[in-house]
Amino acid sequence: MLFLQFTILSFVAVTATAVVLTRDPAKQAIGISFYGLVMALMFFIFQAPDVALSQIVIGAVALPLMILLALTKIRRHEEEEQARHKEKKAA
Amino acid sequence: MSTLAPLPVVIPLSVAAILSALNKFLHRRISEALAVAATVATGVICGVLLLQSQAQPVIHWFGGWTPRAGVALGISFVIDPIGAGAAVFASLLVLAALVFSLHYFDTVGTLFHVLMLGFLGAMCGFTLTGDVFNLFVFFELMSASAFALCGYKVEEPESMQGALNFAVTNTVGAFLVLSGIALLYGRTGALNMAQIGRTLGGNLDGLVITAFVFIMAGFFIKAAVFPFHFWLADAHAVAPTPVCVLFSGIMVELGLYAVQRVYWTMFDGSFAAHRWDLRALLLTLGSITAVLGAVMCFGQRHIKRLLAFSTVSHVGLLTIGFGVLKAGALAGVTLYVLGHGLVKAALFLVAGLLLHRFGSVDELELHGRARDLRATGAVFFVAALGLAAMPGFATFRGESGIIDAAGSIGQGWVRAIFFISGVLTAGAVLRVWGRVFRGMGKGEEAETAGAKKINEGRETTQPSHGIPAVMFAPAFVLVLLAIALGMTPGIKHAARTAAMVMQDRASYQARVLEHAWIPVAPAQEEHTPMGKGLAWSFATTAAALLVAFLSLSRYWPSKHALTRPAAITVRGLRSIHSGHIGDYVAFLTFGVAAFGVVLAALVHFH
Amino acid sequence: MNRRTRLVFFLLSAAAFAGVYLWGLKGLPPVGHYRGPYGDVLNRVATYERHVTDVVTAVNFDYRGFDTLGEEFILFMSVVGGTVLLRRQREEEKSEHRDESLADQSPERQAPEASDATRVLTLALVGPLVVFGLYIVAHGQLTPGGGFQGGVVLATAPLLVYLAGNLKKFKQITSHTLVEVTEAVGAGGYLAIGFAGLILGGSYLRNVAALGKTGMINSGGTIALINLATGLEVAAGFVLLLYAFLEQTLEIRLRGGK
Amino acid sequence: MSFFPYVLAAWLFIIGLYGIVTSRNFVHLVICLAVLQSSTYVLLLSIGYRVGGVAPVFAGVKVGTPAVDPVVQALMLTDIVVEATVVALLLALALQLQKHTNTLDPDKLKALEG
Repeated sequence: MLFLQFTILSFVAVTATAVVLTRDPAKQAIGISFYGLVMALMFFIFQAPDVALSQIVIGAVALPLMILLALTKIRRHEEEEQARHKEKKAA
Repeated sequence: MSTLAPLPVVIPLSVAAILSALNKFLHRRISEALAVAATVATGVICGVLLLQSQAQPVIHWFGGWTPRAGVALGISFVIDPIGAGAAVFASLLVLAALVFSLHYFDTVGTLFHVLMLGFLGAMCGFTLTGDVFNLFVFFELMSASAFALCGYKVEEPESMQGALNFAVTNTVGAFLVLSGIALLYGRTGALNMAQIGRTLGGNLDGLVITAFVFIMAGFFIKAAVFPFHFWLADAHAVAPTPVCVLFSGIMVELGLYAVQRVYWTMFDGSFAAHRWDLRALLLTLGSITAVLGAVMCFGQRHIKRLLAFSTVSHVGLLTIGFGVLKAGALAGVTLYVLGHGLVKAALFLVAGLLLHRFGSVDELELHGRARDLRATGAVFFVAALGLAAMPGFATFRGESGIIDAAGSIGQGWVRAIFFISGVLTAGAVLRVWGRVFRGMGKGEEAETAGAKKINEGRETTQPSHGIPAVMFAPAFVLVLLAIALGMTPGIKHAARTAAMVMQDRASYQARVLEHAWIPVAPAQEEHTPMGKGLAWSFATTAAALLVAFLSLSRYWPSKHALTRPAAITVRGLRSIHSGHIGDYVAFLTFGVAAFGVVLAALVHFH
Repeated sequence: MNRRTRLVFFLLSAAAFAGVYLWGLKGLPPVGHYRGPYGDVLNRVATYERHVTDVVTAVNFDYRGFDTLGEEFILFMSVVGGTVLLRRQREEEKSEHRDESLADQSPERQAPEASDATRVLTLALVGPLVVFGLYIVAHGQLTPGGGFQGGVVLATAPLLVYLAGNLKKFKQITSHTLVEVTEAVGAGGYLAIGFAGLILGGSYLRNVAALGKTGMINSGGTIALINLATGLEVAAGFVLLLYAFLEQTLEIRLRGGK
Repeated sequence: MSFFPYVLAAWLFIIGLYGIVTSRNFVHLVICLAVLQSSTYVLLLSIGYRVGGVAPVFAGVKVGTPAVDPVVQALMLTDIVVEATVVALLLALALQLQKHTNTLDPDKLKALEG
C-alpha cells in the first residue's frame, strides 16, 4: 500500500510539472485530461471514492472538453479573421 | 434561534433562480421589479437582524445541528451588528446600482439581474457566516458572479483583459485562503471559527503563522492592499458602472471585513503577546497602500480608473484602522467604510452619467462639456468633499475614530497619511470636477505625464439628451445619506459597541459553542476633544481644493526642475502597473512571501 | 517588467514562499494520523442519525448542506455568467445548420463523417449512460456518488447524441429553454427543501422527511431529495455550459468571414 | 512518506504559480491555474487520511471501523466544482479577448498600462 501511494504521488508530481511546462495548449488539454485521471486514481488509493468519481467526470472529461472546444473556436476565429482580411484586400 | 437569519441568502438566490427560469417569458420591467423587490426585502430583513443583534448576536445553526460538547457538527450564521450592518449596506448599494441600471443593457434580458442577485446573496452569506469554509464558499460565489459582471461588456478587449486579471489574481487568492483553512483544519479538526479559535488557544507556531499569512493575503487580494492591489484599477476601469459601485463601495471592503473577522475570532489569542509586531506590519502595509493609491489616483485621466486608485488609497487607510487593533479604531473603520462607500458609489454613478450623456469618461476629452449639468456637478463636488473627510460626513467621524485610537497607542503619525491620501484623492476628483463641470484648465492639450487614454464604449443604446431621473436619483440620495450618517447622534457610540462585540473572542466562543446568553455591554461614552481633528480635517479639504485649482491653473509646475524627481517617481510607479498578469502574480507571490518572512522574523526576535 | 526580470523576481519570491509554506506544513500531524474530532464524530454518528451509509453524502447534503447550497449556486452563477460572456456579438452571425458551418474551403476542417456503425454504437451507449447517471444520483446516500457526480454523467449523454448525429438533433433533445428551466428548478428545489426545514423544523435545511431504513434507496430523508435536485441542477448546468462553448465553435462566426 | 504529500502540495502550488507568471497564452495560463488548484486537493486529502482507515462508506463495513475523514472529502467535492466553474468563466473571457485582439499573449496586450 505504501509503495502504491508513493508511486501515485510521484506520478502526480511528474504529470503536473509536465502539464505546466507544455507550452502548446492543445497538447496541454490532453495532458490535463491525463492528469485528471491520475488524480482520480490518487483519490481512490487514498480512500476517497466519492471524490475520485467526481474527479473522473470533471477533471478527465468535462474540463478538457471545454478547453478543447475553446481552442477549436480560437483557431477557427483566426481563420475567419484571415479570410475576412483577404476579402477586404480583394475588394 | 432566529428564523429570519437564512433569508438574506435565500431570498436573493431564490429570485435569481426564478428570474433565470422565466428569462424568456417575463417582460423586462417585471423582472426588474422583482429584482428590486428582492433587494429591498433582503435589506429590510438584514435591518431587522441588525436590530435583533443589538442585545446579543443572533445565531442560526443550519440543519439544526447545534454543537455537542463544544464540537460544531454543522454550519452556523453568527450575526453581530457589524456583520448585519455590512449586509444592510450591501443591499443598499445593490439597490442603488439596480435603480441606476434601469436604463441600461437593453440587450441581455434579465441575466444581468440574476448575476446581481447572486452577488448580493453571496455578500450577505459572506458577512453573516460563522464557519470558515462557508466563508470560502461565499467568497467563491461572490467571485463567480463578480467575474461575469466585470466582463459584461464582451465587445471591448480591455474589458476582457481587465476581467481576466481580476479573475486570475482573485482565484489564486481564493486558493491561498483555502490552503490556510486546510492548515487550520489539520491542526484543530474544526471549521467553525469559534471552535478553531478555542482549540488554537494561545499557541503561535509556524503553522499558525503560515495559515494566518495565507488567509490574510488571500483576503487582502480581494481588499486590494499593496502589493496585491494591481487588479483593482484594471477591473474598475472596464466594468460597467453599476458594477463598479459594488466593487468599490462594498466588495473590496468585504475583503477587509473577512480579515478582521478571522483575526478576532481565531488568531487574536495567538498573537496576543505579539500585537506590536502585527501592528508594525499592518500599519506599514496600510501606509504604503494609501500613499501609492493616492499618487496613482492623481496621475489618471480616465475617471473610473482615477476613482479606482482612490479606492486603493482609502483601503490603505482602512488597513491602518485595522492595524491599530483597538475597538475605537474598528469603530472608526466601520463608519469610514459606510461614508466612503456612499460617496464613492455616488462618484461612480456620476461617472456613469457622463458616459451615458457624452460617451466618454476621459477627463481631458470631457473638458467643459458638462457645464450644463449643474445638479450632477453639485453632487460630484459634494461627494469629493466627502472623500476628503470634511466634517459633517460619515468619513470624518470614521477618520477621527481611527486617528484617536492610533494616538492613544502613540501612533499619532498616521494622521499624516490620512492627510496625504485625502488631499491627493479629493484633489484629483475636484480637479476632474473643475475641468469637466466648470471648464477650467486645458483640454486635450494638457500635460499629463504619460497618463493613458482608454477608450470606453457607451453602456446605453438610446441617444441621450438630458439625464434620466432614475440615473441621477441614486447618486443624489447616496450623498445625502453620507451626510445624514455623519450627523446622526450616537452613531459613533453604536459603532464602538459593535466593534467591542466583534473583538470579544471569549464571549463569541461561549455564545456559539455553549449557547451562553451573554448580553452585550454597551461601550462607555468617550469624550475626546474634537478641536484638533476638526482643524486637520478642514485643512485637508482646503488643501485638496487648493491642489485641484492649482493643477488646473497655469502655475502648476509641470516641467519645473524641482518637480522632476516627483515626475520620475510617478513614471516608475506607473510602469509597475503594467496590466500584465504575469507581473501581478509575481508581485502576489512576493507579497505572500514577504508578509510571511517579516512576520516570522518579528515574532521570532521578540 | 520584462520577461527576464519577472522570472528572476518570481523565482526569488517563490523560494521564500516555499519556505513559509513548508514551515507551516511542518506543524501538521504526519500524513496518515488524522486526529479529528470533526470527521471522527461524524463517522460515528452519521449512520445512526441519518440512516445513510455514505457519510460523505451525509456531510454534503445534511451536516454541511449549506456549503453545498452555496456550491450549487457557484455553478448556477457560472452558467449564467458563461451564457452572458459567450453571447453573440454585434459583428457576429449565427449559422443555423451545422453542415453550412462546417463545409469550408480547408479540407482538414471538415468533421469526419461518422459511419453508420459508429453512429449506432454511440447512440446505443446513450441509454446505458443515462441509466448509469440516474443510478449514481439515486444511490448517493448508500454508495460513492450522488447528485453531483451523476449529474455530470447525465450531462454527457446529449453530447454523445451530438457526436453520433448532428447539432440539430442535439438541439432538439436539449431545448435550451427547457434545460434552463430544469437548471433553475434544480437550484430552486434545493432552496425550497431547505425552506421546508425552516418552516417545519425551525432551522434552514433541517432534515424533516422520514429517514427510512438504513441501506434502502429511500433512506436519508431530505438527503435523497436534495440529491435529486442537485442532480437536475448539475446535469442541466453542464449541458448549458458545454452548449455555450459548442455554439461558439460551431455556429457563431464573424459576419462576412466566409 | 509521512511528509511527502505535504511537500507535493507545496510543489503543485508553486509550479502552478510559475506557469502563470511565465505564461505566453491565456489558455495555457488557465490550465496552470487548474494545476495550482490541485495543490489544495492534495493538501486536504493528506490531512484527512488515516493509515489503515477505510473509506467513510459504511455499506458492508461496520460503523466504528477506523475510517478516513469524510469532512475533507466533502470539502474537496466543493473544490472540484469551483475548479470547473472558474475554468469555464476564464476560458470564456480568454475566448472573447482573442476575438478582439487576435492574441492570447499577455506580453502583447498593452491597453491597461499605467
